[in-house]
Amino acid sequence: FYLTQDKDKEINLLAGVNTDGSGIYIKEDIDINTMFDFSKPIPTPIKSGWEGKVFGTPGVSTIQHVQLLQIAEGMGMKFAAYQAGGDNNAPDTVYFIANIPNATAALGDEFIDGGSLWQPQYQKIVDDPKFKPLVLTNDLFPGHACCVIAGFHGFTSENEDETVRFLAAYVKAVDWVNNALGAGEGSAEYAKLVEVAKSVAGPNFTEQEIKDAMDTVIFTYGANTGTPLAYLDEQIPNLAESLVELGATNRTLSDLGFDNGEEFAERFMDDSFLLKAFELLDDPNGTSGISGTTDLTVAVIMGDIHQIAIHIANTKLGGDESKSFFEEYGLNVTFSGATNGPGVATAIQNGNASFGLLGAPPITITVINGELVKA
Amino acid sequence: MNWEGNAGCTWGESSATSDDAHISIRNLVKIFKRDESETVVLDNFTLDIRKGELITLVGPSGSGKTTILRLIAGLIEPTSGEIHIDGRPCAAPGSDRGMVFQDFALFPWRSVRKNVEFGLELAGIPKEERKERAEKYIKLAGLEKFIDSRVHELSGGMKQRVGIARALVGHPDVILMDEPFGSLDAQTRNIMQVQLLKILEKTDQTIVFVTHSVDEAVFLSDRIVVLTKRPAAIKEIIDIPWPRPRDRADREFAALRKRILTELEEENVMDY
Amino acid sequence: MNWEGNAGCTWGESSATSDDAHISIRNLVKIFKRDESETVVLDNFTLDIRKGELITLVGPSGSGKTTILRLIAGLIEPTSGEIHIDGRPCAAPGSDRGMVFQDFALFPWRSVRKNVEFGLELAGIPKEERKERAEKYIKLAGLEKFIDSRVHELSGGMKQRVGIARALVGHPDVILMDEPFGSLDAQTRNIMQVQLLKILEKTDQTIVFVTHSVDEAVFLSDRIVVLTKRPAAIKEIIDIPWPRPRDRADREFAALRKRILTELEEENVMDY
Amino acid sequence: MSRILGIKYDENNKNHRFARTLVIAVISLTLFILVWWAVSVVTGNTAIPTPLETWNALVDLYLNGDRMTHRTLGQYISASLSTFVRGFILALAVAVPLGLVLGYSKLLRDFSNPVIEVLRPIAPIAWAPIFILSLGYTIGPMLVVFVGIFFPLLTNVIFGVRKIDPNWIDAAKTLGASQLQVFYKVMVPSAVPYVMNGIKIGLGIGWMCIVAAELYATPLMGIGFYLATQANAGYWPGAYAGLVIIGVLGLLTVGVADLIHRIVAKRTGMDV
Amino acid sequence: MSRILGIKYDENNKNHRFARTLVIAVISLTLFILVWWAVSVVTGNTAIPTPLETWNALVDLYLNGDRMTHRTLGQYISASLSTFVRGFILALAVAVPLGLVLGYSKLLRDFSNPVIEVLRPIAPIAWAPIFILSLGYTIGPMLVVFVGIFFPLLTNVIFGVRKIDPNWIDAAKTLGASQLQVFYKVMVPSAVPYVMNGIKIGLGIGWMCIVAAELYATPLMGIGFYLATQANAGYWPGAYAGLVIIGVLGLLTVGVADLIHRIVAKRTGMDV
Ligand SMILES: Nc1ncnc2c1ncn2[C@@H]1O[C@H](COP(=O)(O)OP(=O)(O)OP(=O)(O)O)[C@@H](O)[C@H]1O
Ligand SMILES: Nc1ncnc2c1ncn2[C@@H]1O[C@H](COP(=O)(O)OP(=O)(O)OP(=O)(O)O)[C@@H](O)[C@H]1O
Ligand SMILES: [Mg+2]
Ligand SMILES: [Mg+2]
Repeated sequence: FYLTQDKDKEINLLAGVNTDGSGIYIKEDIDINTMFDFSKPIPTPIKSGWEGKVFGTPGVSTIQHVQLLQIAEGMGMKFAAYQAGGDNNAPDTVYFIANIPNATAALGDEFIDGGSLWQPQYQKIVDDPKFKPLVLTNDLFPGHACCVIAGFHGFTSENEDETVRFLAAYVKAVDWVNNALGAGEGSAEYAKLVEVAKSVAGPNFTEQEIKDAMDTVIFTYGANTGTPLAYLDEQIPNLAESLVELGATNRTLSDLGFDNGEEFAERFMDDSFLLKAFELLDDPNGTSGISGTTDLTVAVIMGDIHQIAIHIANTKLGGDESKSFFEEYGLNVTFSGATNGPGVATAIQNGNASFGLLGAPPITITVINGELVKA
Repeated sequence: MNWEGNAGCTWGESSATSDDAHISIRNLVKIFKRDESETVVLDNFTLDIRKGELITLVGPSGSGKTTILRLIAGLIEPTSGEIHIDGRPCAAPGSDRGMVFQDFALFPWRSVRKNVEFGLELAGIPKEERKERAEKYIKLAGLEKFIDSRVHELSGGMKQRVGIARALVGHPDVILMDEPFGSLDAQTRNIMQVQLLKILEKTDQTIVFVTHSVDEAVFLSDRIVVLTKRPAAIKEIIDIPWPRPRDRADREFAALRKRILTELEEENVMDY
Repeated sequence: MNWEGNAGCTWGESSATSDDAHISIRNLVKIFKRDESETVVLDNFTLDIRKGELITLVGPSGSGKTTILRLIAGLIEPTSGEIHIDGRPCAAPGSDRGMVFQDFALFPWRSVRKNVEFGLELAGIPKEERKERAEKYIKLAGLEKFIDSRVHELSGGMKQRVGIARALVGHPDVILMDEPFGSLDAQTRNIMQVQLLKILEKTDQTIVFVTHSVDEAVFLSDRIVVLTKRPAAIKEIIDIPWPRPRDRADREFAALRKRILTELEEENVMDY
Repeated sequence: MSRILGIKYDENNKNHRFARTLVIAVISLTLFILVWWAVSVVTGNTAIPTPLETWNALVDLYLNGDRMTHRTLGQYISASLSTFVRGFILALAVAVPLGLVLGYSKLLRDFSNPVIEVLRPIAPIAWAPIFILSLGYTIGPMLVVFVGIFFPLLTNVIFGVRKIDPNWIDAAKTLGASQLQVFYKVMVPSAVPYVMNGIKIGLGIGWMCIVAAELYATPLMGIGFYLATQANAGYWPGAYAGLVIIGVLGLLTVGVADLIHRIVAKRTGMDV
Repeated sequence: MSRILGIKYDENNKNHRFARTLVIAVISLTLFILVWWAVSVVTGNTAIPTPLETWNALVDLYLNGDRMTHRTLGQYISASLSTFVRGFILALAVAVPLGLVLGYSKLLRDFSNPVIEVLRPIAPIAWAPIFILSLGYTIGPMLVVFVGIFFPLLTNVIFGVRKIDPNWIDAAKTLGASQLQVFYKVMVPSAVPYVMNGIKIGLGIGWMCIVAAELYATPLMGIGFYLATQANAGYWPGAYAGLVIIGVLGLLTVGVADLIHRIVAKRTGMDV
C-alpha cells in the first residue's frame, strides 16, 4: 500500500492559504480583562484568569490547540486533557477538550469555558449568547500562518505539470477572492463569494456571520515576490522547534537528522512549483497547450472558509456554461472532506489525496512524527 | 451378589398378604392434542396396585407406560378418570411418590450428598437429620466413597444408584421407576437389578416399574402387567410368586420370558 | 421375520468347509501409553478367522475388543505382531475391510443414497453404476422408501441399516461390526439381528462381530470367542453349528447363554 | 386471552397459536411505542423524540435526502454496506481456508495459536485509527470489518473441524478414503454449519465495527456518520431515524446469516 | 522436533508435551515479532513501527505519561475501566433477573420478545452519539457499555433457563418442590453456566463499545483516546502501544470471565 522509497512518501509544503482567521471565545460571564492585559501592543495573558479553565480545540495538533498550548506554557502552566468525571483541579493547569471542531460541538458542550476555532465557526459561536469573543489570534500572533497547501511527494514528483497547473489555478482564485473583498458589498463578485462561502459553511450560518468571518481572515498563497513563501520561511523553523519543545510531537528534529528548524524547513518547504505557477500565469498562452482533463483529489477541512479560494477555483464563476479556474487548467478536482487538520494530513499521508489544505501545525507535527522528511 | 435366598422380602410378603388396592386407577383417559391430530394414549384404563408390591409394566414402545407413571406422579393430569392412593385422590406431584428416571435426572450442580438431601431440604428437615438420613441411604447404595463427588464424575450405574437413593430417602409410599436401567449397558444393568433388590430389601414401599426388558421384568417383579399397543389396555397380568434371587437359566424363567415376548410380538406392528 | 429355516446360509456353510485362516492374527501386542501410565490391551494375542464365518468377540468391558477390530481395520497400528488377510499384511485401512459402528457414524450432510454411495465415489466408480449398486443395497436393507431422506430423519434401527448397507456395498471381504446394535433398544435390537441375517444371506463375507450381549452372540455366531479381561486373551472358542433362525427359548440356547455368562462373570471384577 | 371474539383459545391448534403470537407481537410493539411516546412527552426531553417525529425524520430522509450534506439515504446505506461487504468477503476468503487447515493440522495449529491468542483480544475497532489513517478511507475501514469478522469466523471453523466425530473419519477411511479425501469429503462438509455459525457471529461484530468506524472517521459518509451529525446538530429525530436504519440493516445482515445457518444446520441435521 | 538436547520427544509424556507447547509458543511468538519487524523495515512504512519502537513508546508512556495531554497510563486505563465496570454491573443487575423471569414465564417472554428483537439488532455503538450527547460523558458511555453487554447476557440467561432438562423439574416436583422452589432451587442454579457464558460474550462486546465510544467521544480520555490522538499526530509507535494496552485489557476482562466460566462449567459438569 505504501511506496517504499523514502522520498516518495515525503510531504512538502507548497503554498500558503491564509494567515490569521481564528479566534478564542469565552463564556459570557467571564471577565475578559482577567485573562489578558489588553494594554500591551500584543495582549499578554494573565495566569490567574486561565488557571483551571477548560478550553475546546478542534484536535491536539491543530493550530488552535497549539496556540493555546503556547499561551499556557508561556505562563508556566500545564495544558492538560480534561476528563469528564475525572479530577480536574490540578494547580497551574489549563485544561483542554480536543474534539470541538465546530460551533455545534462548542455550543453543545457542557464542560468548556471557552475555546479556539477557525472561521466561520468562531463567528457563529460568539454570536450565541453563551459565548463572547475573547481575542482574535491575529492580535496575539499577528500574521501567523494558518492554513497551507501540502503536497504528496509521490504525486508531485511524478506529475510536475499537473502540480504547477493546480497551483496556478489556485493562485488565480486567491487573487479573485481578494479582488472581490476589495470590491466590497454591493459588487457582483462579493455576492458570489458570499454565496460560495455559504454553501461551504453549510446551512447553519447566516449571511452576516459569513461576512463577519471573512473580514478576519487574510487570504494569501504567499507574498508575490521572488521568494513567495517568505512569511512561512520565517515562521516554520520556529514553529517546528517550539512544537518539539512543547511536547506536541513525539519525535525531535534530530530524530529526523536535522540540527535545527531552519534545516528542517528547508527540506520541508518547496516553493519551486509555486514559482513555476507564476511563470505559467505570466504566460499569455499558458492554458492553450492543455488538452484533456486530469483527475485530482484534494483534501480539505469541511466547512472552513479559510479555504474558500480552493472552492472558488472549483466554481464556474461565469455561470454553468463557463469553466472554473481548475477546468481552465485541465483539472477535474474532487474534494475529500475531513473534520480537522490531522484528518487532512492523514488523507495526504496515505495517498488518498494528492494535495491538502490544512493548518501549518498539524502538517508539521505529522511530518515530524512520521519522519516524513529526513535530512 | 450376596442376596442369598431371602425368599420373602418385605414387599414380596405384603404383596402376598394385602389385597386392598393401595393405588387405584379408575377409567383413566389421557388424550394428547397437537394441532389437528389427537393421540389417545389411555382409554378407560383401570388397574389396582397393592401395597408393597413390585409391579412391572411392559408393553410396546409408545403404548403409554411413561404416561401412566407420570399420571400417578401427578406430573400430568388425566383427561378424565381418577387415581387414588389409599383413598386420597392424587393430583399435584408430592414427596409421597418418588420417581427414578431413565436418564437419572440428577442435579449436576450438586454433589452426591446434596442431590440426596434435595427433597429433605425442601421439606425443611434440620441440617443434622438431613445429613444422617442422606448418609444412610448413600451407604445403602454403596456410594459412601463418592459422597462428596460431583455427579459428572460418576459412572452410569453409580448415577442411577444416586437417583434411587434420592427417591428413597424421603420415605415415599410409592416409587415410580421409568426404565431406570434403560440407559445402562447390559452388564451394569444386571448388576443394578441385584443392587436394587438389595437396597429395597428392608422397606415396604410400593414400586411401579416400567421396562422394555422382559428379562428384567421376570427377574424383578411380583406382578407383570403386559400392555397392548396404544391406547394401552391390559393384555394380561402375571403373578410371579418365585423367591429371589431368580435364576435366569432356570427353565421356568426362560419359558415365562418367552411367553411374554411372544405376547408382545403380537402387539408389535413393525412399522419401519 | 420371514427368514424361514434356511439352515445353512452361505457363510454358515463356508465356516464348515474352509479351514484355512482367512484372517490370521499373530502375537499381537498393543500398548497404549499416556503420561506415566501404560495400558497393555493386547499381549501376544493370536487368532485365526476363517473365510466366510461370523465370529463374535465377547468379553468384559475394556478387555480390548474394539482395539482388535480397529487393528484389523488398520485404523491403529499394533505395537508388535502381525495381521495377515489371505497372506497379505494389512496396515493402512482400505475398502477391503468394511466397518459398522455402534453409533452408526453416518454422514449427516448426505442423504441415505449418498451415504451408501460414499465408498463407491471414492473408488471413482461411474455415476450410473454407483446408483445401481447403492439402490440394490438400500433395497436389501428395506429402505427404498427413505432413499432420499436425510440421516437425521431416520430412526436408530434405520440408521444402522444404512450403516450396514454402506459397509456392504463395496463388497469388502471382511466386515467388522463393533457393537452395531448396542445403542438400539431391546426390541429394535432383536429385529435388527434377524434383518442382519437376511441382508447377509447371499454374501460370502467374513464378519467379525463384537457385542456385549451374550444372547446376541449365541443368536448370530458361527463361533464365539470369549475373551478374558485385559490384556485380552482367549478364554474359550465356542463353535455353534446350529441352524438359523435360532430359538431363544430353546433349552440348549439358554444353557449356552448361561454358560458363557458365567464365564464372563468370572472375568468381571465389579470395581464400582 | 382465553376467549377472543367468542372463540375459545386452543393451545393445541396451530392456527390459534399463530394468531396468539401475532396478537401478542402487535400488542407488545404497540405498548413499546406508547411507552416510548409517553416517556418522550412526560420527560419533555428533546433528546427523546416521539415515535412520530422519528418516523417523519425517516420519511423526510428517504424522500428528500439529508439537507445538511446533500446526500440521499441510498448513498448513506450503500457507503456503509459496500465497505461492510468487502470486509466480509475478505474475511471469508481468508478465515475459512485457514481455519480448515489449522483445524486439520495440529502442528500448524500449535504454531499459530499463540499469535492468534495475542491478536484476538485487541478490540477490532481499536484498529480503526491505524488502518484508516495509514491505509485510507477505502481499504482502512474494510480491514477493520475484516478483523471484526475474521476471528470469530476462524475460531468457529477450527472448532468445527476439531469437533468432527472421529468415527466419521474412521468410517471414511474404512471406505477407502485417502488423507486428502478425508479432508475434502468429510472435514470440509462437516465444517459448513460451523462456518455459518462463525459468519453469523462475525457479521454482528463486523456491523458494529463499521458503525463505530463511521462515527470515528466521518469521511466514510455512511449511516453512522448521518446518525452522528444529526445528534451533533441536536436534531434528535434524525438521530433516532439513524438508529432505526442501523437496526434494520443489522437485522438484515445478521438475520439472513442466521436463517441460512438454521437451514444448513437443519438440512444436515448438525445442530451447532 | 523429535529429538531435542538428545532427549527423544515422547508424545505420551506430560512434561514433554508441556515443554513442546512452551517451545512452540516461544518460537511462534518470536517468529511473529520477527515478521512484524521485517515488514516494518522492508516496507519502510512509518505506519508500521518496529516492535522495538512500539515497546519504547509503551515504556515511555508508562514512565513519563502522555506528553501531549499530561495524563499518565494509569489515568487512561482507569478512565476506560471505570466506565466499563459500571456498565457491566448495571447490565448484570438488570439482565440476570430479567432473563430468569423471562425464561420462566412463557407469557412474559412472548410479550417482551418482539421488543427485544426490535432493539437487539441496533449495533450498541450506534447509541453512543445519542447517549453521550444527551446524557453526558459519565452516564452516556456507561449506558453504551450496558447495551453492549445487556443483550448477549439476557439471551444467554433466557436460553439457559429454557434449556433446563425438564426431567430436573419433574424430579424436583416429585421430591416435593413448590413452583417457587423449582424456580430458585433448579432454574437459578442451572442457569449459572449460561450466565457466565453470557458475561463472557457480553464483556467482549462491551469492551469493543468502550473503545469505540472513546474514539468517538474524546473527553472520555480513556485508552482509546490515547490511541486515536497518537495516530492522529502521525506517531505510530504510540498508536501501536495503545493497541497493545487495549489487547492486554481485553484479554484480562474476557480472559478472567472465560476462566470463571470454565471452572463453573466444569464444577457443575454442565458444558455450555
Ligand atoms: N406431551 C406429549 N404430547 C403429545 N404426545 C405425547 C406426549 N407425551 C407422550 N405422547 C405420546 O403418547 C404416546 C405414549 O407415550 P409414552 O411415552 O407414554 O409411551 P411409552 O410406553 O412410555 O413408550 P416407550 O416405551 O417408547 O417409552 C406416544 O405416542 C407419544 O408420542
Ligand atoms: N486411544 C487410546 N488411548 C489410551 N487407551 C486406550 C485407547 N483406546 C483404548 N484404550 C484402552 O484400552 C482398553 C481396551 O479398550 P477397548 O475399547 O478395546 O475395550 P473394549 O473391549 O472394546 O471395551 P468395551 O466393551 O467397553 O467397548 C481400555 O482400557 C481403554 O481405556
Ligand atoms: Mg416411556
Ligand atoms: Mg468397545
